[in-house]
Amino acid sequence: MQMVNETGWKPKIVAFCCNWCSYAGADLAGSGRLSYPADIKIIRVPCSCRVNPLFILRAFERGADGVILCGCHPGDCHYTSGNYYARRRMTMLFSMLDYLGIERGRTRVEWVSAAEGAKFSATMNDFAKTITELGENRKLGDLRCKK
Amino acid sequence: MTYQFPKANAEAIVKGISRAVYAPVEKDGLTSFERYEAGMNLALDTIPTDKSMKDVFFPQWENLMHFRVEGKTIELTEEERCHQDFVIFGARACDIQAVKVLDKVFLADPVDSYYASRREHCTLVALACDKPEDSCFCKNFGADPASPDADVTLYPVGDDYYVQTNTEKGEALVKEWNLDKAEEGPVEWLKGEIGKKYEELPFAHLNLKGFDGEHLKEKFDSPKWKKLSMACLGCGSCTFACPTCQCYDIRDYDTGNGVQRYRCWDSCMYSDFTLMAAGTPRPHQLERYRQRFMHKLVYFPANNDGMYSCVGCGRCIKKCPMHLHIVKVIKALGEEESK
Amino acid sequence: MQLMNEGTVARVVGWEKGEGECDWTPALFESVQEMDGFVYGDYAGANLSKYCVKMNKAEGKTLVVLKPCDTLSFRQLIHEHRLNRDNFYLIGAGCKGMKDESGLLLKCKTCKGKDFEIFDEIIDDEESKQPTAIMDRMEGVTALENETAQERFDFWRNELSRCIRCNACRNVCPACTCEKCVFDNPASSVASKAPVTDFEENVFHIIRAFHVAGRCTDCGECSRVCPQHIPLHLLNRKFIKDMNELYGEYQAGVGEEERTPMTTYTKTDAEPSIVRERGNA
Amino acid sequence: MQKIGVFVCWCGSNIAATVDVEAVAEAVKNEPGVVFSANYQYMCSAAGQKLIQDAIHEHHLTGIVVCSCSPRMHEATFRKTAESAGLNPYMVEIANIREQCSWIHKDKEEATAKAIVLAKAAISKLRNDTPLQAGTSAVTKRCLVIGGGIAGIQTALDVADAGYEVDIVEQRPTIGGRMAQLDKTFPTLDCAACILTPKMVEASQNEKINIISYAKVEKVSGFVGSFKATIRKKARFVDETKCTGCSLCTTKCPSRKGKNEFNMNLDNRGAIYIPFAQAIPNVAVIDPEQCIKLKTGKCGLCEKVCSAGAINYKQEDELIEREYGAIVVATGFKPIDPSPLNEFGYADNADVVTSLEFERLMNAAGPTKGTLLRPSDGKHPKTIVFIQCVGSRCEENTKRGKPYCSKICCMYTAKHAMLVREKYPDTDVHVFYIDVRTPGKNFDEFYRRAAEQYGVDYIKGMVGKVAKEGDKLMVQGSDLINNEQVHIAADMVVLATAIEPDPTARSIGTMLTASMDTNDFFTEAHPKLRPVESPTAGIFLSGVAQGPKDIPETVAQAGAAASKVIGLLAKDHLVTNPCVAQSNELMCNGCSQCEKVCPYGAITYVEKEVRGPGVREVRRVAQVNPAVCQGCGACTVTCPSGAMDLKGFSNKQILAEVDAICRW
Repeated sequence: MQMVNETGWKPKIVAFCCNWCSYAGADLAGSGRLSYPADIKIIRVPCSCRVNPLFILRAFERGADGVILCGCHPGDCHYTSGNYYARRRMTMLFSMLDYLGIERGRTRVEWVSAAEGAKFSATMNDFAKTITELGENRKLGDLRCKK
Repeated sequence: MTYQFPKANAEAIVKGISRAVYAPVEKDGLTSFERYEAGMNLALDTIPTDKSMKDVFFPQWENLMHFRVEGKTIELTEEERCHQDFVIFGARACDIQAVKVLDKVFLADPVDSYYASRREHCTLVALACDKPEDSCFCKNFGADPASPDADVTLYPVGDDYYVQTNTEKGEALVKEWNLDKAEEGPVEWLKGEIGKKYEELPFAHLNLKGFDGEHLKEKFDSPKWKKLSMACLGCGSCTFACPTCQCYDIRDYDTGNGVQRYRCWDSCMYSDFTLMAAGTPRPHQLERYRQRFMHKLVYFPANNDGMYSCVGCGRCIKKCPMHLHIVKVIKALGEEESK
Repeated sequence: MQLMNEGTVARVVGWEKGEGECDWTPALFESVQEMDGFVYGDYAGANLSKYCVKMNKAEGKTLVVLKPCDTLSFRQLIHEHRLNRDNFYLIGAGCKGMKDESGLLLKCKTCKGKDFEIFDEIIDDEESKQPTAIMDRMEGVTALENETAQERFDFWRNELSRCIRCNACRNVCPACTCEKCVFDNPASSVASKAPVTDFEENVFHIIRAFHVAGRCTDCGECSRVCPQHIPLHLLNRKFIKDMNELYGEYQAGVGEEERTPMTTYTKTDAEPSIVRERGNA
Repeated sequence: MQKIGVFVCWCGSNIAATVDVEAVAEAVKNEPGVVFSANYQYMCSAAGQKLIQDAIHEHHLTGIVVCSCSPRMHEATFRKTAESAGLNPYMVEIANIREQCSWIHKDKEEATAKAIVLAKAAISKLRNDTPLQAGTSAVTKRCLVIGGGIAGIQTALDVADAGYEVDIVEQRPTIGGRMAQLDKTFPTLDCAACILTPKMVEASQNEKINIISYAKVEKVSGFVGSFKATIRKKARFVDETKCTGCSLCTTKCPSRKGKNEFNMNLDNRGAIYIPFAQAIPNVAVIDPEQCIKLKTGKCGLCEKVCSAGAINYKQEDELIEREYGAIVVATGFKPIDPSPLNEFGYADNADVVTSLEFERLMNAAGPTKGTLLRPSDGKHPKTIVFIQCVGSRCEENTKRGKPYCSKICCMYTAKHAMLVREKYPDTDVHVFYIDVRTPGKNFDEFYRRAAEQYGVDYIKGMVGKVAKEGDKLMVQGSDLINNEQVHIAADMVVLATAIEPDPTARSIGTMLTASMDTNDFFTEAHPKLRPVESPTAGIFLSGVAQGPKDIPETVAQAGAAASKVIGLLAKDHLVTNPCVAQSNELMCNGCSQCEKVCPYGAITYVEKEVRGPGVREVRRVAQVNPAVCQGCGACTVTCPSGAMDLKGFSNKQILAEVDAICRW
């Protein structure tokens, strides 16, 4: 399944997933054959706290239309507290992007456990839908990267 | 030839020029030379503009070439040079003098073709400076604010601009404007007035004695640099405002599909300027600060028949957030000379 | 001066006059004779804390003159182990609000108060204890928050498009004391020297604000020194406002070294989705 | 430039049915660095692995990308494959084209396109990989057990039995814990002391076990295999080596105001006391809060009567520093204080008691010598009401109690009811319950015996109010089965109070950087597959510290924890995860931010001479202990200069993946 809007444009979405919960949740979604758009590509990180705001901005720079960060549920972090730091960092980053007038829907954080394959799939479908509705990222890309 | 048109017609004249025009415009309280488009706020009375005319010939960044990468193949495309005539309208004496400095660097062998193509296609319309700022001191460095050297020179007298053409290029441009011929008298009067005004400026007579190759070591070793440089932030404000600073860095930007090679202004005030594998040759701000002023006042004239690479535009006086500038340096080290 | 005579301090960092009336410059005084040029008054706007990082390595004690807001920066730098308290003799100088050629400085219009967070000696008078703030510190941020996203976008594009990447904001910032800034480090993959595109203008300022979040004392120097008049303080204050609202009131550079809002958490912190749920979209 | 080999797996038809594996192998051929690509039916099979190994040899590959199932499945396999072919095992990247591609997409073209992008991302990452070496660290062959209840004792005995030294640190003057306070145990009704005290003696006599009682762990540093603990042994004012435990001093002590903690404060004890007759160590202890000599300087009676000369009023706390390879948390539990739950009238009525108090009232060594007498007037109670789930299974956020089931209450209440009916058949016994939970061997049989054979009146419903009326306690509750309100005039009410972690658990958890849940129970490394290990390496969990459980479960878990400890201590060296943080000293500015976010205390700061191009000076810089770092990366984002990076997931590697995925 691929999200396509009327003009044939397809979104590009990066999902950062922590190794212990969300990446495993994505695997579980796979085992359960729970589909989500192919426009979403996953990057494995050890923990949500590994995700530097620079990675997210880089994705947008290179033409991503949405970035989602998934980690263990608060309290369940494999490293005890990583996702708590990630939560604050992302809240601040998203708030700043909003302040700069970037569409709010382009960034998201979701907590997905290793047992929540269905949630992973549903989350990705919903996020892809949001991004498709928002359309192309015009406010935060670097035009030099456009072919 | 001398012509005349009312100041009120200036905008119409700029709009009427069939070529691209770069002119000083004001936006959000800052003035700079921009490609003029209808609706822009012309700032022909500003001396000097916040950003200099240098930007037109030597922009803060420009693409040099593009490498397209497809698998293991690389395809190179060079950036086009400037190939269309354009006009700069409203250049000041200091900025014109600055271009002469830049020419020494960029037009010397090997010629910088990106710069040279712009110089070649430019017709320069200058404005005489009838209302200098206290920070102006261009006359110390060979610029003539009363009669700037350009294809066309405008002299503001009363409600009119008197126009003198100095070259064929200039004559050709002015012909398009269909102006009335005028007397030369008011122009001569204005030149005299400007001459008097500049005599009264606070920095009209700076002592430049000793700023030459012969006193190089003495200036270099002066203990005063420590105090002079102490407050320097190491930012690039002075460099980027300066109409003669010509250092640039060449960088590659990975676009994901290839590489965009571009050059951008660099600043000798930066800690990573001319950084090499073995470190930087100027590890402290003192040395970087000294470098900038030694270059303008000593090294450059020593290598260019006495031509200073300061033109006295006074932008560094206005722009330095810590109020450090070249006049302070000249005064501090000049004093030493007079002892 | 007496302290320098006695040998208690080896140098003084203060201000001296410039060529005009308003262009005072931070200055170094290394002898009693030089101290004739020392001035303090209406145009001593610069925050001298950042210079202390350099002075920290110098032999002997340095006497530094700090205004109330500057003492926050100094304290924060101690927290970050960039300064050794013992290397400095601090004069807390009373401040009636600093000026430049166009009047009261923006940072003084939103003055945070007249208390000295750290000092060895205070020199002030009654007048300098009077409040100088004439507007709410978060006024500008709130106004922007109340605009629509498109208006905010247009506002910031207009402001940030003026950036010439001179790095004055970074170099003056007492929270920016990295040995090597990521934007100067070719190995960081994000280094750049010129704001070639909108993106580069954005990323530099977003990341700079993010890196100083929780450590920025809101000294206002970034906006003061910007030659392009970009209201950079509005970025830092946005983070300050958010952190205050979401994680509890916090002022960097106060009290003992502790975790900043960005190096701590509570289990019940707001979710990032709060950004989607509040204010103007 | 690296020489990269790409291996695309079909996984039978799992991948190949949806992804054109040949097209993927073909598409990546021209990627910079790729010198070889192939596809095969099952890369993880012996033949598939051989294909990889042969290619490594033949093409002198410096790194490989395997496009296959999730790295969680076979990353370790392919690392071993690479290693056996002489490649660094960390020069292997997996592109997950099964779980995250072929299994979730149906359109072959679309899935193939995505697989190519995922492969390119893995190749991009690999181009930035560097060989990593796993380090080793030595193991100190000694175990610290925090808590000397049945959990701690059992773990200690099992570890000692394998030949390793064990120190038990117990905060109370004696080991034995909660079990020592119990009367009988369910479902066998054998006496708790009879089965516990032999174990206590065994522990005290075991040469490998060192009991440090009346002590607390004050500080722990280090990491798995080499922890260093500071233990504060509180002053007993009695020389442990001299005291014979004759208890003469305890009978002579004129101070009688000290509450007897062992009897749940139901009676008093002397200022010098031995908690109970079978205490281990069987040594008296002086309560400095009660001792007249220590408070006023007068008295000294105990010193006079002690023929062993063991009394030492000048004794001071002793600090013991020791190194351990493993630490077991067996900190146990306490019943909650039901006073805030007003409806049960616990705070106002002496005859409303908790179950643990009831245990002491039934116990032959208790304050009533085993005769059931009610605390207010010493009369035999004729009607007793037991109330279950007091403070357990409460709705969260109501602050009325714990959200969890305390697990043991159903069974011990049945036990109490049965014991009362057996000893005092003329007593009426009522039990209010929400549910009776009896999932254990012989548990349900036990409960049914209580209800059916012993005539215990089980009422399904909750008690709304307990109020004193004359010398009776009026219990008002609802009977949900008969749908009516019941009023019982009781002589005594017993509350099956919830249990909660010992109050010291939280600080111990923080000290050990071992994570805890919101109820202060220690969390497991994995709730199902690693239930006796903490996520913090080298920290193991034993008993109720991890969650409510009964005695046999506690003993089973204690043994399991011991086996994990033994498995660790049996090693001379530990291999450490090489994907750890690393600080670039040339860029570090010593700001300490990374240290603040490290959950493991792996980062320390040192003043050090750093050398680099044009740099040679002493700076304060961060250093990561690779044996302690677990590789989460929290520090890398906190570091503004990017001096801190994570091996295996470096900024460059992740950015390369981002770039490969987001090609505009």
